[in-house]
Formats: sequence, C-alpha cells, structure tokens
Amino acid sequence: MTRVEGYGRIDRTRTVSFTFDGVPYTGHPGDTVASALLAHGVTTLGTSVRLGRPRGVVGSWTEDPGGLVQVEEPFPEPMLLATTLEVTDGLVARGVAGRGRLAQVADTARYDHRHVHCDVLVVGAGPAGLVAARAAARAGQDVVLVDDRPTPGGTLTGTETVDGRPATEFVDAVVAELAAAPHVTHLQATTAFGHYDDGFVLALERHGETTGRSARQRVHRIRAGRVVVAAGAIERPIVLEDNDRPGVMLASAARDLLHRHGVLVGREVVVFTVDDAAYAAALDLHGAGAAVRVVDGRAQAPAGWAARCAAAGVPVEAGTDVRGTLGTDRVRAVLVGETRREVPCDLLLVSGGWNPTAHLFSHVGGPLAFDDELVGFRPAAALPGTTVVGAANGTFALADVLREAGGADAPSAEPEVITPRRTLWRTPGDPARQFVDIARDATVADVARAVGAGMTSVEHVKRYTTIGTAHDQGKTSGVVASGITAELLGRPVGALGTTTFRPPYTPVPFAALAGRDRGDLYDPVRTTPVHHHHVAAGAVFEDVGMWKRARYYPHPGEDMATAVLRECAAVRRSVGVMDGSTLGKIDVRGPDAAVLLDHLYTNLMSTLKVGRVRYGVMCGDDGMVLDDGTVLRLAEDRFLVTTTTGNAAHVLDRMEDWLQTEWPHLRVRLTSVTEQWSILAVAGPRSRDVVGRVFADVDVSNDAFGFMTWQDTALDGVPVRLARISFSGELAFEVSVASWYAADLWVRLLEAGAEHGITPYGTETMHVLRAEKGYPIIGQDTDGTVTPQDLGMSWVVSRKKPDFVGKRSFARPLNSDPGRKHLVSLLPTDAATTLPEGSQVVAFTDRDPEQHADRGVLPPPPVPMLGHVTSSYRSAELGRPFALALVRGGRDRLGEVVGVPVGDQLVAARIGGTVLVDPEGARRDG
Amino acid sequence: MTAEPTLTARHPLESRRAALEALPGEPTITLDPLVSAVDLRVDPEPATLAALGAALGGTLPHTADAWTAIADGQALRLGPDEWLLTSAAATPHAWEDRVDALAAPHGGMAVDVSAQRVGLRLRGPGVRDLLAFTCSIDLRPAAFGRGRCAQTLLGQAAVLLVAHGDDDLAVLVRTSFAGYVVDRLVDHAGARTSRLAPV
Amino acid sequence: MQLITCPWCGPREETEFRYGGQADLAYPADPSALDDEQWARFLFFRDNPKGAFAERWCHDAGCRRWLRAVRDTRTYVFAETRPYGRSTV
Amino acid sequence: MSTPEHPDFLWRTPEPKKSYDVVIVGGGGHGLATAHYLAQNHGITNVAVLERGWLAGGNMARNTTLIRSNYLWDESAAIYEHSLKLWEGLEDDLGYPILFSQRGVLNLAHTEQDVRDSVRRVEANRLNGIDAEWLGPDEVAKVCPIVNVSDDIRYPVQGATYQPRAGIAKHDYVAWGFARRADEAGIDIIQDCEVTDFVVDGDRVTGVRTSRGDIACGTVALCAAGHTSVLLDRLGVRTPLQSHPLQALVSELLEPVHPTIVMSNAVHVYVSQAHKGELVMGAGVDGYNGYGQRGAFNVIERQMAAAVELFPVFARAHLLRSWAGIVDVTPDASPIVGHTPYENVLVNAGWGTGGFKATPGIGWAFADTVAHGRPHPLVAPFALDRFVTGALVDEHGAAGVAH
Repeated sequence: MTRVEGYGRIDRTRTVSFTFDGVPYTGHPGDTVASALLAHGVTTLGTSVRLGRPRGVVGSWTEDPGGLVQVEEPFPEPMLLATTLEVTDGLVARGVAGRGRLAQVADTARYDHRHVHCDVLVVGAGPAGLVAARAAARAGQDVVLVDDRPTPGGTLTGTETVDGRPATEFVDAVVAELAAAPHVTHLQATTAFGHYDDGFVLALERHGETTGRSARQRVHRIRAGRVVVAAGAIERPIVLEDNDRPGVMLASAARDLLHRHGVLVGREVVVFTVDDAAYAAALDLHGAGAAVRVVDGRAQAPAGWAARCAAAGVPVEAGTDVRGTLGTDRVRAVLVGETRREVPCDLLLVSGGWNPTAHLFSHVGGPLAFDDELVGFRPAAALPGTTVVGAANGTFALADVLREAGGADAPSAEPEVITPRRTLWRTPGDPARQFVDIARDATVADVARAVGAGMTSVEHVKRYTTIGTAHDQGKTSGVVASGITAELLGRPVGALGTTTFRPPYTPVPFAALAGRDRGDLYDPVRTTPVHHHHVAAGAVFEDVGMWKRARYYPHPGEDMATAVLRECAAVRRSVGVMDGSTLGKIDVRGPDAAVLLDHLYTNLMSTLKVGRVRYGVMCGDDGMVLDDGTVLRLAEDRFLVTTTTGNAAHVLDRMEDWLQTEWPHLRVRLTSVTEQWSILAVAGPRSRDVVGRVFADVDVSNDAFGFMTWQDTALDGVPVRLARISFSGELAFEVSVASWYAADLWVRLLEAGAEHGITPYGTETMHVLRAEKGYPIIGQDTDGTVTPQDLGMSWVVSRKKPDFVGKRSFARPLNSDPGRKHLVSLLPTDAATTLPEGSQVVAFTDRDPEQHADRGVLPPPPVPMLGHVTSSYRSAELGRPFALALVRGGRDRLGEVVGVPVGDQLVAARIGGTVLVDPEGARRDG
Repeated sequence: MTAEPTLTARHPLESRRAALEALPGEPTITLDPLVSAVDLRVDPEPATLAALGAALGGTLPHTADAWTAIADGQALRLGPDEWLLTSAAATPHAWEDRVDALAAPHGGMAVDVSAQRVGLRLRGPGVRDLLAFTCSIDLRPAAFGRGRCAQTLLGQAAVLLVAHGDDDLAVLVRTSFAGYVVDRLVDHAGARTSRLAPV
Repeated sequence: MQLITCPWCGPREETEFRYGGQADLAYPADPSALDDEQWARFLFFRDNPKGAFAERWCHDAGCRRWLRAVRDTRTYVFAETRPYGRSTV
Repeated sequence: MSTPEHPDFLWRTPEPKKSYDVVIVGGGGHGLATAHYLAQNHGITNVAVLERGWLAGGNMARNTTLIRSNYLWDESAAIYEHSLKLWEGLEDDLGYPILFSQRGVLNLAHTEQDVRDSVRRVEANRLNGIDAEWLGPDEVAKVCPIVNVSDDIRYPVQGATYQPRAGIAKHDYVAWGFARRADEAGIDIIQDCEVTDFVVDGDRVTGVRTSRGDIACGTVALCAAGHTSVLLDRLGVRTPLQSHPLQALVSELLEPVHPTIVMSNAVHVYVSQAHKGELVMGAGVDGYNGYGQRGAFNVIERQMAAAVELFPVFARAHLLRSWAGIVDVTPDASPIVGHTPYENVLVNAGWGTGGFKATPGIGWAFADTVAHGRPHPLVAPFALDRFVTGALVDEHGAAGVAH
C-alpha cells in the first residue's frame, strides 16, 4: 500500500470493491481507478497501441495520455481514463491496448439535455473560477459555475494560504457563499466541452451509473451573457529516453494524487523540472515520507525554493538534466546529465512548464500566441463576451490569479517570485526511444522523419506521426510536438503555431449528445383526429413526412395486395371512405388574394367563381412542378387552398416568402388551417347515397350539386363543407368539418354507408385509383425535373396570364427538346408482371424478331435508358397490372413496346395514354 | 339507425389524459378545455387596436410576444399584424363572424382556428425547469413573466408558450403535434433530477 | 449555434430560423423580356462573398416573418437584422 | 491497425519561379491529382500548384473519405465510375499505401418513396455497368449486423441500395501520394502562397498575383473548392456556387464493429469505421453560407440521435473531435467543370460533398481538359452554360445522396 495517513479527500470509513484485469481490489469513495490501483502499487495499466510497451498513469485527470481502461461492468464503455473513472462497488474494468470495445446491446441508461440561461458562466472552480463566480454573484448576476472534477478547488491543496488561512478553508467558504446566493448554480463533475457563437457553451454533467428514469448524463446547453474561462493549465512533460515507462509522471499529477487521494506514488523520487511549480510537488512528497531529489534543468535553482529544499533536506542539482530511465515494467533508475549517471528511484516526476487550458477560448476563434516568458501558447487577444483568467490565461502566481479573477474584492495571497522558465522540449538522447505522444507511440524519430520528408507544418507532422490524435487529443503532447518540430526546422515555435483546438474538450458519449431525441421522440408523430379509429380497424400505416397515414386496412389473413384489390373494387363498384385530413390547407384572404394565386399557380384562379373548385399546379421558378391541389373560392376575396400532405409547410412558406419579400403591396393574409379542418373523402358510385343520407337537407343530385362545386351545410348544428372533388374518377364527395368533430363524423359516414358495404381505404388504394385515371402524385411521378407539359398537363398552364411563377423557364431551350420525358402508362404485354416501381425503361430487343415475345434480351451495359417506372400497381378494375412511367418522347411513342429490366429478365411493356379507366369520364357524376 | 347520435367535440388529447393524470406530483399538466379561437390579421394602427380592444372587452397587446385578457378569453400577439383571440363563450363560427365584422372596417379579418391548436396547462413549482428540458428560450421570470407569450419550439414541434404566472404556464400546440409534445413533457416530468435551481 | 435577433421576437436560437439565401434579389418586372442568359442569372446565380453578406432568414418557428440580415460569412457574426418588406415593427 | 510506413521523402519546398506553363490554384486533392496526371498522362511538368495554407489542408483533410459511384444520372455515374476504377489501381500508380478498402456502401431507405428512388438508382447503375443491388431489411442486417432493422425506431429501415465496390481511403495519404508523384515529375508545390488576384490581358489571364509575388502562366486551372467564387469574382466571372459548412466527426479507436459504410439521407447520417478503428461520421450540410470552417452543434446532436437510433451499440462510443470544411454547392448538386469567359482559365468546382471520391477521376479528366484546351467528354456535361440552357444534372432532384 502506498496510501499515506492524513492526506486526501477520500472517505476512508467506507470501502468499495472493484475488479481490474480480473483481480479484485478495494478503494474508497473519492478514489479513481487510477488512485485506487496506485494505492495498491499497481503502476502498469495497459499496453501501448503500436509497440505493446507497458503503459501507466502519467497525469492525474483528463490530460493523462497513459492510463486507458475499458469498463465491462456495470455496462461496457470504451476508452475511459483510469484517472477520471470513479471507483464504485462492482465495477469491472481492464487495461486496453489503445482500442476500446462497444457493448453488444443497446444502452438503457437515460441521457437528456437541458437549456440554461445565465448572465455569467464560469468554467472551472479552481481559485480563479471561484473568485470570479463569487464576484459575479455578489454583483447580483445569474451565475452558473461548472467544474469538471468531482470536488471544487482546482489545484489548491491546502498548503497555500488565501486571506491568511489555509486555501481549502477559503474554498469551503466561497462554495458555501455561492450555495447561499440566489441565482447561482454550481455544478461539479460537469465538463464544459464546447464553446460556440453568442455565449453558447455545452457542458456534460455526469451522475455516475443511474437506474430507472434519472439521467446518467445530462448535456447543459448554456446561453451565457458572458463566459469566464478559468480552466487552469496542464503541465507538460520533458521528452527523454524511455520516458514512456510506468513510473514517469507529471509533477503536478503526483502532488494531486497525494492531496486528493492520499496516495504517495513513489518512495524514491527524482523531480526533473525547468519550472518552479514542481518544487511544491517535491516538498509535498518529501513531507509525505518520500526521499526526493530535484534536478533543475535551469542554470540555477530558484533561490527561494532551493532554500526551502535545503531546509527540508531535499537535495537540488541545477544546470543538468535527466537523459533517460532504466527499468523493466517500472522505472528503477534515471540517467542524469551528460555522463548519464545512474540515480536509483521508483518515480520520475517531470515538469516542462505549463499549457494554459484555453480550449474554450480557441473554440470560438480566439487567437493563441506563443509567449516566450511563459514558454507556451496563451490567449493573444480580447474576445467579446469571453474572458480568460488565471492559469488558463498564463497567470500562475496565486496572488496574481486571485487579483485577475476577483477584481475589486479579490482575496490576498502571499506574493511569489516566479523565476524564468527554460525552454526545454527534450534532452539529448536516442530519438527513437524518446516518446512525444505515448498514447500514439510516436517518438522524436517519427517527428524527425516527417520533417525530413519535407513537412513544414505542424498539421502535416501531426497527421504523419498521428501525434495528438489519441483520446487525450494531445493535451500534454501537442505543444511539445510543435516545439520539437520547430527545433528540427530551425524556426521559432511561435512562427510554427500549434494545431487548432476543436470541440469537444474531452470525449462525450454519442448517447449523451442524442439526448431524448430517440424512438418516437426523434421526430414528432403527427396523427389526425380519426387516427384511433384507423388503429382500431387494424390499419397498416406509412410515414408521409411526419404524418402517420393509414396505408391499407387488411382483413384477417389478407396481405397488402389482397386488401388493396378489395378496397379498390369497393370504391369502383360501391363506396369507400378515406381520411384525407393530412392534406395541407391554407386560408388565403384579402382583396388581392386572386392576384397572388394567379402569380403562384400555372393556371388562372381569378376567374374561378365563388362556390366552385379548381385543380391547380404550382411550379418553381425553374418551371418544374412543385405541388398540386384543389382551390375552393369561398368568397370574392377568400380562397381555401389545399396542398399535398408532404408539401403543406413548404407551400405556405413559399406563399409567405412571395408575399412578404416580393409583393408586400398585395393585400393578402395567409392562415394555415391544416389541423382546423378534417377532410373525409367519400368515393364511389354509392357515395351520393351515403352523403345524401347523412346530410338529408342537401340536394346532392348532379344538377343541384355539380362536379367541382362546394356547398356549406350543418350536421347537428356543426358547420360542414361538402365538395364534389374526385381523385379516383368516381363520383365522390369531400366532407370537411372542424377537427373536433371528425372522429364522430367518420363513424356517422360508416354507419350511413353500412348497407352499401362502405369500405375504409388507405393511401395505397388512393394511389391505385388515381393512377388508373393518370393523375400524378407530385414527388412520386415527378422528381423536381418534370414540367406540367411533361405530365401532359398543358391544359393547366395558362396562356392568358402575362406571367406566373415558372412561366419564363418553360421558354428555355431544353424545355422544347423532343427528347424530354413524358408521363405515360406502361402495360406489360404479358398482362401479368407487376413492374417494380423505380424500374428503368429501355429499348425492347426481341429474342426472335419473327415472333413477338413478352420477354426480350437485355444487351450488355451500358444500356441507354429511356426513362423509369414511377408508379406500378395491380388493377382490380383492369384485372391486370399497369404502370405509369416517365419516358423520353413518350407521348410520341404511344403503342410502342419498350423493355423493362426486372431481375435478369427484360419485360415487354406497351406505351399508352395515362387514362386507363373510364377515359370518357362517365363515372364522375355517378 | 334509431335516435340520431349528435356530433360531439372530442378533445384531441383524450388518449393522453390518463398519462397526464398519472404524473407524480408537481408540476401538474392538465388539458385546457376546447375554446373558440380566431387568427386576427389587421394593421396595428393605435386607433384600430383601441377600437377592437374596447369592443372585445379588454385591450389588445401593443407589444410583441405579449397577451392580455379580453371578455371570456385572451388576446395573444403573434406578430406585427397578427393576434390569436380566444373566447370560452362564443361558438367558433359566431366568434369568427363577430371578430371578422369588428376587423373589417379596419381592413382586417379573422379566420377560425379553434380546432387548429390545443392547450395544455402546466402548474406548480418547477414548471419552468420542466420546460427548460425541451425549450431553448430564456424562461427566467424576468425575461418571460406573466403577460408574456412566445412562439417557439418544444423539441421539434412549434408551440405557443403563454406565461400566466411564475409557476403557471400554458402550451398551445397544433393538434397534430400535440401528442408528441405531451409525450415529451411526460417523459421529462417523470424523470427530472435537475440539480439546478428552478430557472 | 447563432443567437439570431428576430426584429419582432428578439434573440432566438438559430434552429428556429430558415435560411433564405441572398437578399434583395428582385423578381424581374417582365421575365419574358429577359434572354436565357439573364433569366439564368436570376434563377441560379447568387453572390457568395467571404465577408459581409446581405441575406434572408425567416423566423419559421416564431412569428414566421422574414428578416433581412447582414452577416459575416467568415465569423458568422450578424451585423444587423431588419424586418423584410411589409412589417410594422 | 499499425499505420503504414511512409516514404522517406515526399516533396520539396521550392521558391516559386517567375513563370509556369500551368498554374494550378489550390493544393487540395483535386489540384494535386490534376498536377500528377498532367505530368504522367500529358508530359506537362512546368507546372506550379499554389496552396494558400498547408498542402491538402482544406476539404481534403476534413472529409469523411467515402468512395462510391452509385449515382443516378449517366453523366454523374460516368465520372464517378471512372474515378472508382482509378481508385482501384491508385495504390500501385502512386506507390503509396493509401489504405483503400472496398467494404461496400449501404444507402438506407426509410419511406416508400425512398424505396422507389433507391430501386430507380440501382437499376440505372446496373444498366450503366456499375455494381449495385437492392437489399431488403434482412439482407441489410446480413451485410451490417449492427444496423437496427427492427420496427421500433421512428423511421424503420425499409431496405437499402448496396454497392460492394464502394470503399474508403486515408485522405491525407492520398494527397501526399499525388503530391510526391507530382514533385518527382518536377512540378513545384508551393505552400503558404495565396492567390489574391489575376493579371488580365483582354480575354486572357497572363499571370496570378500571390502573397509571394506575381507568377506568370500559360493556363490557370482553378481547383479552389469553397474559395472558387471568391477568386472568380476577381475576374468578374459569376458562378452559381454557394459555400456552406459541412461538419464531420470521429470517435476514439474501437475494435472492429462496423464492416461496411452506411448512409441515410432521411436522417442525415453517414458512418464508416476507419482503418485505425475510429468511427467516422459526416453530417448534412449546414443551411447557411459560411467560410468559417465550423458549423452549428445542433446539426451534430441531431446526427448523433439518428446514429444511436440506427446503431444502438454506438451509445457509449465517444465523440472525440468534430470539425467542418467549406463545401461549394451548385443548384443541381453537380460540379462545374470546364471553360470560363477567359479562354485560358479553366474551373473545377462545385463538388459539394462529392469531391473526395472524384479525386483521381476529375484529376485525370481535368488534366486532359487543360492539356487539350477542350472539355474531356467526361466533364463536358458539367459546363457552366447548363444553367442557361436548363440541361441540369439534377442529383438532388432525383435521388440526391449526400457525401
């Protein structure tokens, strides 16, 4: 055991048991897997990714490049750091060789997101962050303080004094003051991992493994008026021979492990530094019972620290360096100076200086520049809304940190003199054994090789050597790599720059980012007021946009084909009813309503008489069909426009766009009434009987109620609108009612039609029926490259109107190309094959030109394509399959036979007109 | 068929009622009764607003994203020239006719949208905290106090939030999205372990 | 993740808005008077500056009003947002 | 697993000469490939590749490395299939380990219309001699067992198109391989050299002004992706290009779990597992114009939601790093390649999300176009004038597939 009494913030009264690499261990609440294992003298946690060399803990938190573990229990999670993973009872983990393993099963834990708004967000609860948060809270501002470690205080250990008392007491006092302050939110174990525009910061709060419905992790989406980055700094190693060996650590890490976890990582310790801070580590470890010796790479040891070491009996050797380490699985000695003098030890602590943790400043484009005094990259300019304080800003003396962060009411600390740091990236030695990034097994030799290959940019060197691409994203290796590259290139490191910091600061589980947007919460499920009746009737649904639409209503034992044939037959021979409530509906009102519609539709709407209905088509500026639907003229200055289900929002958006940004002078107002009105379509020769029965007061005879007209009536005092609109070619009525009443009306129609065997039908049947009439479905029979003329709908394109959206594009050269694709029907000559939708259409080549066959030969590729099948069904009415297709010059090839490759066969199909059922339109009026 | 059944107005969220009643403690989520509502469009001349307000038994909100009480209902400002006017007394048809008649002289118009949206009422401590899980706008009472309303997103659905008080808000949502919004709120209401002070 | 100031609703998340591309492209008074080249320019050709860009956004999830913004395409910072066309804000 | 041995030498760092026969603007994949094929196929070596930053540091360094040719229209299929065939021999051609791995791509269908569009594309591909199949949900699960083909997700998988020859490669190594070959042939690769303007003489450009001085040239070949319109603005040439952020991300290194490449347009997900083991994902293009090389985080959050829905086992994989490139998109989602009003200025741009997979193909065809001063048949359909005639190659109109 290397646990020392009197140190650490762990709860020694309680013990937790966990398993690592199959061996049971114990730890205490407050321990990490790293601290618990080190307490048991375990220093090797895994092996390296490429060379298979032993790997141990180098840092004490998220900067650690070495101690990667895989959690197996309670739930597999890959690539976590032993230094950040809290020990819990039953935890099972193992060391990994640079690659993790995902679970085989879905994660049932809950992750969610929460939006937070505040005046000030402070990132980091070390001395700088605590003081900054306190100042803001005292100023009465809404403050959010987040810190990624389980407990506040940052690097403060208790050996320092603030306002004349031990720093830890000061920390407790500030935390208490913040807890008592209104409008202050203080979250530990919460990592601010990304900083975006306008004070937007994402922070991940970790609750540990949870059960049931409480979140395991939560992403806070914080909008802050001001962001204070007080994230501290990360110590940097010095590269030397065999510096990847377990037992080589950052000085700050050993000190942190001692004060947080009461773990004394070594008994015989050599501290190799070019910076003052490591002396504190040396003295603290010495005080905890270790034999410590300091090797200072600078010409002279700092006087103050040297004196304190002398007083404590810690030998200090300056003006020399450490060149390498000896040992097998763990350091047993280091080689000092040019003579490579062997100095026995079980721990080498290194300190090459500090890298300010300015990631959140860099995420939003804050520039970093190399500071020669600091020997590191620090924020180099002011950024509106973001301030960086303390070590993150390159300020290290505690008194200065407190002043910088606390302003007026900053507490005091004893002044320190920081003696100049020395720039030392590596000591002399064999570059092939000097590790720059131990997480990637990348050495100085690799960097030299990259430079030798002609690379002059750190980005290239990073990609060539993979330095900085591991789980730690180069927190300790990045700047060292820049420094060594610069040395090899003979250029100043400042001129070379460092690689950009990109979110996230530390890795974030996919599931945490997904939050609750899962399953049916991923996207809204839109349903109509009649939905529960469809469910009760056993409907199979299809997704149309966000809507769930009943596709067909299978009877027991029916597959889709059978059900649809039955539904189609019912409509053609008697009567069916469909829920058309998902159609988009827009109330267009105002003196200029007709003018707007004349602009947007290809045909004239201004000539439509009140009480009548007209079918209309909308095109884009490019002349391609965008949407279609019916338009009811409700009054001189009022129209009700219906759109396709999928395009409702898009069409309204377009109308508003024209109205607000192009023709603001038009006196028109648009209101979406899609959910206000439900539409139930009653279709079939018997529809008149059904509608007539339900609405006894309406004369539904053809003379009194003609095709493409509408009438208002009421049922039980509820206003209802009836319209003679048919999408099947059959006699049909659309019944519109305020959605509150739609469910009851659906039932009423079913009851009234019972004697005629009224049949609810779904979108599939609707598609078949309209296809038999050659009515296109926008988005299925069109694909954004199809004009109304291509669809054979020149009749819907006004010649009278001087202009309308899309008109000019019809005059472009390509639109008069005879090779354009036309919508036509295709009848397989075998009268049996249902051509798969999406099939391509090619020239038909007979097996034997003499006798015409239903099957041809498909020539080897490339085979020129004439078009494709857009819709294809079996027709109950025709007693055969049929299809609609877009075919080059199709209307000029009526009667021709073309080939449709289906699997390995070439199916013969004859081109025909699009109207296959009731061409003379006799059924429309019943 | 014997005795003609009468058409009955069905609440679009009937199927979710049980789930809402089963929610543990506060905040509570209840279904607002169905009310008549029109979308009023008129240029916001002060004189016009004054006249309409007087006729409707209140004052129409003059500022953005605000609501006021009118006789038997609310006036919620949706845009520069757009208001949502509700009435618990008039029938939808009558309400549209009445407001339309009032607006016409001012070049305005009213369109019946009673069945377009449905209302949810969220009451009790933590109600803003609950909304903060799905809604991105600043819900701090200082920014969104009683008398304010806002059209925004709850998850992926567009909603109209109405502040009745610090612990009392309403969510109006298009009926086809209402089930999703309820499911989202219930999902969080049952699972909130927010360590944050209520916003 | 911008915070876009809607002239009517105030600052709202970018997710509430829909992008409308370059602003101030007037629909030609008489498209039939344009040759194919000129028409193509109206249809497809847009400015794509690196820097200040006058563009259209619609507050889709809010008041559904279009706004005219000037935004820097390098920094994404909005210099201004104004109501578009008829609006009485 | 282990990264390959790179050659000891890649490229020189020369000072720019006063003049070159051809100046290629943009040292990304397309510029470098064009340089390589100019030398190898046409013996043209008095060429400079001018790169404003570090070589291949733009979209080449930021893309998600998908390589496929299963496009709908003949014109697109032709150039991408030509490219795929070159990919299949590129490792030998370049003598560089580019880690080209043909693991196949699945394009998932989630709605009835997705299915129609998918079948349409598969049938078109087969008639064009491109390997393509339509797979039902069960077959999808066989190809990629971790895909959730059950009905318990919002938009269940109805099936997928499958192109077995599709694959991935290591983007940096591809660029370095082309650069090394071009450098060997004597072509000057000049980094930190930003073209700021052009020296114009009537309807010809006689040189480029750069941050490192003027450089005279016979022909200018623009391969500047997102910055193309900024450059052409200097010549008063307008293009229908818009530059948008396109985001991507990677996870930490994981043991092999994902055997192929999966894309879903409906939910904007694209996932493969790279050679070292990280999951590589691409998102949809951000909606607004932007040169900032960063996008909005909500795009990534939505993508993660879709990814965890489709791949439940990804739940505890970690987002390690995210970034964005600048993609130049056109109204018909097809590139713009060929001549400009300036007779000796040729443009290659507008590849949107398709640039990486086209690298060898367009380098080959663009070099031929530059060498002969006329559009190679493979690029002829992508001329700028199609926007006037209306002869668009509308890839998103039909079955547009991102990435």
